[in-house]
Amino acid sequence: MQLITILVVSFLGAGIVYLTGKFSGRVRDISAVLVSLAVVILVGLAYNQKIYTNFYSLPFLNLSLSLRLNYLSWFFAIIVAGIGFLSILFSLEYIKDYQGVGFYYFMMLFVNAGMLGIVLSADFLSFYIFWEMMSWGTYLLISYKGGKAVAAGLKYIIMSVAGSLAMLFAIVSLYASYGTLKFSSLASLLQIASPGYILFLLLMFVVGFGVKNAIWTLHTWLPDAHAEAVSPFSAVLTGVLVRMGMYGFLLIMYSIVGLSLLHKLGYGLLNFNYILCWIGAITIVIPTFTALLQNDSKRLLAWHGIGQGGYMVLGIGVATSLGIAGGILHTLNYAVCGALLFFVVGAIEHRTGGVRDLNELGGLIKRMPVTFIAGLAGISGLIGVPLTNSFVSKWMIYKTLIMENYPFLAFAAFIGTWGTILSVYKFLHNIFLGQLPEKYKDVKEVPLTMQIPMILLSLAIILFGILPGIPLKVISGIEKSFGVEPLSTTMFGMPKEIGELNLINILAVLLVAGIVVYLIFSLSAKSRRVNQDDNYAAGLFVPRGKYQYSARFYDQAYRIIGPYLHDVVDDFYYWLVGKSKSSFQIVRQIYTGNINTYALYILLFLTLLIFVKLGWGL
Amino acid sequence: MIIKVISIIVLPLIALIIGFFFLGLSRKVIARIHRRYGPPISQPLIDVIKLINQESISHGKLFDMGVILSLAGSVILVLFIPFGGIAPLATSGDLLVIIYLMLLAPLGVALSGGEAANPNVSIGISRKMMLALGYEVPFLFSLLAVMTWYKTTSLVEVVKAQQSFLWAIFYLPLPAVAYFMILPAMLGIRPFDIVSAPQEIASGTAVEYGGRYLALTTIQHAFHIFIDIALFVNLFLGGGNLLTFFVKMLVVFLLGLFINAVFPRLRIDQAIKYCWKWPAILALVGLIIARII
Amino acid sequence: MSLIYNWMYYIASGGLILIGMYIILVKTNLIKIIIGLNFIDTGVNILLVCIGYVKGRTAPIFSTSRINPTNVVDPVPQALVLTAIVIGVAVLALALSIAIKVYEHNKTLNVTKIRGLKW
Amino acid sequence: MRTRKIISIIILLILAGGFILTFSQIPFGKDKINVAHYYISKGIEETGAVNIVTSVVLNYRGFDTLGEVTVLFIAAIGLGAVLFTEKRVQKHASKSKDDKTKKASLILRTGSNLLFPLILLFGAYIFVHGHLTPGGGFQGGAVIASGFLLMYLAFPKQSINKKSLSVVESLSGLIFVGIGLFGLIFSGYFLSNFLPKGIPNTLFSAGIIPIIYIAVGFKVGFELTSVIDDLLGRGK
Amino acid sequence: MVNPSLLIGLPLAFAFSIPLFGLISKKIEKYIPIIALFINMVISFMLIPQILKKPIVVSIGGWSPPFCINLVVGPLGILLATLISGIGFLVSIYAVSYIKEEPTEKYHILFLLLMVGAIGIVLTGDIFNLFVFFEILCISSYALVAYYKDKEGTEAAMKYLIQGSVGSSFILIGVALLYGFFGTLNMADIASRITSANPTYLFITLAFLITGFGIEAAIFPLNAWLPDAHSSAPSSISAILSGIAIKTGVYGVARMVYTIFNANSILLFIAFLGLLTLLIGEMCAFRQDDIKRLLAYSSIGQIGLIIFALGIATSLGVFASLFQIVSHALAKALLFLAAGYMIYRVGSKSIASLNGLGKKMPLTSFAFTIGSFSLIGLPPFAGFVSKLSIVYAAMQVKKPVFLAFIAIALIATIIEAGYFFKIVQNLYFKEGKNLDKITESSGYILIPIAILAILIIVIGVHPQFITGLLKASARELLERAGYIGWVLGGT
Repeated sequence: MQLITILVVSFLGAGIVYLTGKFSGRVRDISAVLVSLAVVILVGLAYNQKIYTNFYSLPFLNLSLSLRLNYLSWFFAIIVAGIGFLSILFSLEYIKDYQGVGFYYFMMLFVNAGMLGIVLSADFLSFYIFWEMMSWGTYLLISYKGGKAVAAGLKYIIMSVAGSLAMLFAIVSLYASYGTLKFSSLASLLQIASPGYILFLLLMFVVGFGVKNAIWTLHTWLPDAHAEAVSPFSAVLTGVLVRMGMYGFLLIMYSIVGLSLLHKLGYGLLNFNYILCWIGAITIVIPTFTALLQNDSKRLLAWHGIGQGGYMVLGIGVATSLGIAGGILHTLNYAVCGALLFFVVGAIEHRTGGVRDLNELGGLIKRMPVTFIAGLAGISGLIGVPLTNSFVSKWMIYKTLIMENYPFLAFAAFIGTWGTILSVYKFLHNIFLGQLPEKYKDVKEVPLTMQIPMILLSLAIILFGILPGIPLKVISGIEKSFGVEPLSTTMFGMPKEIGELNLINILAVLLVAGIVVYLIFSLSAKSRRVNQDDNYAAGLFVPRGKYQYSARFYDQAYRIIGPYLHDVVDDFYYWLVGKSKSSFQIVRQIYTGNINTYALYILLFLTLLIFVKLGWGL
Repeated sequence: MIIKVISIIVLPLIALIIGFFFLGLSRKVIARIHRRYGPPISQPLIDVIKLINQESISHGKLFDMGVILSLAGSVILVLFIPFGGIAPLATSGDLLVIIYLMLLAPLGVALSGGEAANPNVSIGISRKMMLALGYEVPFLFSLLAVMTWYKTTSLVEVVKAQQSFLWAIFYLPLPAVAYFMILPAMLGIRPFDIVSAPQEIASGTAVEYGGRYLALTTIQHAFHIFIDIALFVNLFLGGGNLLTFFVKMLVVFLLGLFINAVFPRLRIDQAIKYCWKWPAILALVGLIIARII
Repeated sequence: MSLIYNWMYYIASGGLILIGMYIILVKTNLIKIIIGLNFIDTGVNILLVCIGYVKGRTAPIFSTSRINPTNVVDPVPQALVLTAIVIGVAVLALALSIAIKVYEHNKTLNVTKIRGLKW
Repeated sequence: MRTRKIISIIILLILAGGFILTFSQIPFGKDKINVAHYYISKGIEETGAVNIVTSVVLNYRGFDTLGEVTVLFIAAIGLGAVLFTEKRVQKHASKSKDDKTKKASLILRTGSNLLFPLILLFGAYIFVHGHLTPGGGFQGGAVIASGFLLMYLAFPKQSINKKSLSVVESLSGLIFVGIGLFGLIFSGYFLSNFLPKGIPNTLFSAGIIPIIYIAVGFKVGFELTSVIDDLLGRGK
Repeated sequence: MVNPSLLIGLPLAFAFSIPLFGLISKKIEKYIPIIALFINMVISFMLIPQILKKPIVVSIGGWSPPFCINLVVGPLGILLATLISGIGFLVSIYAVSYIKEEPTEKYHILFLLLMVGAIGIVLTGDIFNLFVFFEILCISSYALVAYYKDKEGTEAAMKYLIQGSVGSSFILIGVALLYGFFGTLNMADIASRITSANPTYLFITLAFLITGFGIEAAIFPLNAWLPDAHSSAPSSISAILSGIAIKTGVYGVARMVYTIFNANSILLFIAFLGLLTLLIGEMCAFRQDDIKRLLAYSSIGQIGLIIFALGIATSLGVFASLFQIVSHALAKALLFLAAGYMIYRVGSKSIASLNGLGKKMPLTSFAFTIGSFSLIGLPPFAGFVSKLSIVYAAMQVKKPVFLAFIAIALIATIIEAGYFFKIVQNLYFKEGKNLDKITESSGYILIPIAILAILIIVIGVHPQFITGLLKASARELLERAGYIGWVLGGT
């Protein structure tokens, strides 16, 4: 019963918020925050319960829609609810002066509800229904700002519809051959299916979920969608919505097809998992280095979203308990870091009047310190600096890759990290460090409602960085539900037999070393504070306002890497659309407008029928 | 337990001493090559003491924190690398942790340099990053080669495995050579010192550093030299007890110094191309061999 | 001889239908096409009546006692023809009125010229 | 153009083949009557009409004729809608200026004056005796319409009052449907023959058939007249 | 027990009386179609429960079935009759304030008679009567397409008329041949006697009938008239044409193939034709920039889907195609009504001119979005359930050829999603030029649009309302013996 209340609260909540929006803005904002908070609490309360309810039946297809809760769905549900709540909180101030704000809040809550529906559904039909509702909800929200966002929204929805239709094809073929769509019963039924059929199913589902999770060849919609969507929504989009694809991968690969069956697919090196790992590896390397070349901050983060998605796919592709745990943990970690970074960009946009171009910003650390700290935490989370949450998940992925003897995949992951460091530092440097331009002299810090989400997420990064045991306990529960032998971890690191990782020791040592160095630093001679214009310019006069190096930050690297990173896949899709458009033009010419030709068509049809009959004796 | 605490305190000091010794030695040796006497070996120590008492300017909170972070990062990194017999924190962090901890130092410097709001510094940082990108490829290949060869990620086990019979350098010659070829890039000495060379853009990242900041950066540089060479020795030369460990480090350092002192300075894209051509190929071949056998 | 006798009416109706279709397919003048339509209608009406005809029998009207149910033709097709003719007239009238309007707008009755709506 | 001709000829040949094959299955002149035997044998005593075709048209398959009348009604209304022009009023005015429209020749005018009443009488005869002699409402209506056409030819300027035409049309249509509905009320079947059958072969026989045929006769006559009027573009 | 023949008699009486009411006062005419169709809707709703128990066979004129015209009111008949009168009722409300063009009295008569024709087709059990009602439907729609008397309207009406009358002549030839073979006109009677004739020659009659009905049902090569007719007719009429007229054509084809001729071998060909229509319809719709022409082509596409589902001979296949008929009728009527009023307000038909209407006419564009989402088949709407059942029906047939067909059908859905989403974006997220004087539509316009939108959502969320009726009508179509039993085996 509890699951239905969650869904009902979130869907009706969206409706109520829209209605209150008609009366007064204040009431709408408060009710939106309350609804999302209620959802978080409800999901939180339903922690380790096993619930299974049928909530609706379609007699004519003798199908019934049902919901269930286990560790996997609870894990994703809490991420969805949490990030949703924080983005609503963040957008209170951010969306104030946009038009159609009621529509925005309704759509945000509606998409959140859709995602909760996906995560809680227990059979493929309700899964597909909520999936589609989420997709077209996202489409409306992406193109919410108008202008270039319209093209981005269209690109997104076309690819998402194509993906979900592939998924529908697989779901209905499952239903046609097994008569039921329940995950539990399907899991047992599929054991006896022929490998070819399972491979076909997996292929279709990989296409469906790959489009959402933006694996390499299906990623082209993501940069435009993230860059053009409203910042709070792109936080939700990159953090959580894209990870529905990951939930789908986990669902189909482990809770339905199951580990043992996966290994039987394919022979030797050419099995399904290995190919998936390589796709994950490519998804790490190419997008991360394309992020290097971007000048628009949101587009840079979007490319990182794709890159980090590669880590998750790599993690679960390896199919060892450590790998799966690493992949799932990285989903949580990136959800936190990605959302935080988009909040930071949103804050910058809010204060500097919508400027996203990295070459125009600079020196904002002096005016917006809290945002800077959040940004620093975010990028260190993204890189995986020790004592941040991504470090633990990346460590697990590397450990399992090396132990399973896949050194080249490990290399791709490492190089991905270094690519992230370079591009993410460029992001931080061009926005916060360097000279503060004239026009941002009086920029104030973002209001409190925007700071709280940022601070909370930064704390989460550090907390999970130091005490990874909290999420890992849930993840070991998930692995038990998958039938994989669960990963036993201590609260702050890895036990002896898995590997040497003790985060508390690292923390302690870092603190001690930090204090010692700080003592040395403060004991030595004092230094006087100078402002940014009092700077070394090799004897020349410091040119005001132009003394900033941010354009073409890694110039030499561009020249070497640049040519290889041209997005070939995107060109292929545009070529495809162009070709189909011209073929549609030819097809249109059938209707020539001349009566005689139309009469000719009718008689041709008749003679075809008769001729086929006489000739063939149908 | 007490031995652990003592070794945690002692090890950084040893590293500091060795680091300064190497610094002094390198200036002495280069001078000798240029047929001049060069400053006394303890010159770096004298510089640091002088700098600490000197007045300096600061560009804000992050400017200070960045330098502190980078030094702290180097200090704890030392603790994870076994020096001879002593390996205090080896059980709580393996080779992967070491790779990631090596990020802290450049990150700290980059942050404080960025705060200095000086384009020269920014150019220096971007060069340092690109150079790092350059030498990371062969470095990672060689590390992976070692790890796949010994089927473990913990440095202590690698060292123990090398005690029983031959050093890793005989089993994995190519990664070792590759590592050795990029050692100067990692240390930032002679052919790859474009980042911090005085003649270049006002000595790169250290433009705005004076007094105590310069002192801390030189200390950090000393630690960094110790770390890289100690890592090389542990990985490929199976570092034995204290004395033999120091001797091996000295040999590796001098060998590297002699070879590289004569080369002209490489431009950044030349450096990257160099790192990605020969050392990367050698390390890759080494990795493939390690993978297949 | 009896062969032609038996098939004469079918040949007439089939011929009329085919000629009507030929006109619609080939002729470009709108009025000719409408006339073609009329050809097809008449052809079909003849076909309907032929189907109802039985040799050597007369119309089914029992005005005199002489006509008894045995020597009477099938009345149903004649009822159908009655309806079909009136439908033909209705369609013809409507077609001509629309043709008037088409001519008013396009100033031509040549079908190949009236191609405002295509694709 | 030539290719179109060749293709259409080929198509028509195939169609001709189809026709020949199907017609060979329907022997001409043979007694293929099946359901019609019922009408022929029990037609008179069930409907009271001597002319079996009329009994089939109105009683057995009355629904078709109702549909039939509706089709004609639609054609008339459709024609009115399509050819409806406000301009008609101006045309009327412009006509009075240039009075050169030729007046019909004397013979035509006097002849039509003489013939018009006779044509109307003959038409009325046809549709009144629908159930006795061949012919019926539609044929009588057509004859009446030809009378009105004659008047249009004779007097180019005059035109019939459209309002009255449409009223008669709808009234007669209503009578037809009304009889159907009465049938439904009285005997539970739509269009059933609830009036007394009377003696066959006499004028007042065959229940509702003569009434319907009179209504249909009026309706068809006036509808065709309004069609002619619209096509000539003269009526108000 | 109300007599179903009222369903046809009453509106006919009203239609004939409109000119008389016109004499009293011009204003009443506008409301007569509403009253007539409302009564029709009420009657058909009252009949549904009774028919689900036992279908009614009503003879016209009081004679036993084979010897007279009878109305067979089975579940299929009543389903389509309710659909027709319901949508007709809503569109007549819409037409009250939409039709301003001069001879409005004639418009309302023709509109009512078109409805009579449609209901007649669906209910009649006699093949010639089917032809007559088909003619009523066609001729009134010829006249109504030419109602605007502008260059486009007349040209479209002319093309529609010529193709339509060629089709009707083919039907008449078919009916004549059938009478020649079996000497009877009652559909059930013919169905029971069908085996007595030689199947090869019978097939040629079937070919004529399918071509005749196919023209009205817009199967691929025969649907050249549809884009012109639907785009240049007044919007209320194109809503009716798309929503109902095509469906009666499909009903005709279904009745011929399933009930009368029992021609199972041709079903695969029909499924292929449906797929072809779907592809051609979607492809042509993609490149249109005139909104109504785009909707017309999308109607062709959807009809292709319906005919494809019809081609799957299983009971679920026919059930899915009937469900798609209902959901397409509702959605397409909604789209045409909404688009029609937007064009009326903006003044031009091009899609670009619809930019930014989302803010000026929020309710209309919201309804338009619901309609287009339902057509694409997105979950909470009726289109999703019907498309899902079509895909499932196609999959249930284990033959690989149907797998390929359904895959192509899904690809066609992507194309359809492409252009519908583009329009929705134009409405909401693009800035429109000189939209200041445009205000939300008046009462008469909004009522039908709102009701249709609510119906789509209600059926989408709770399809059980109509699935019972749909299952019964699917069974009626598939089990010929049942149909023959109703009519001939005594009322």
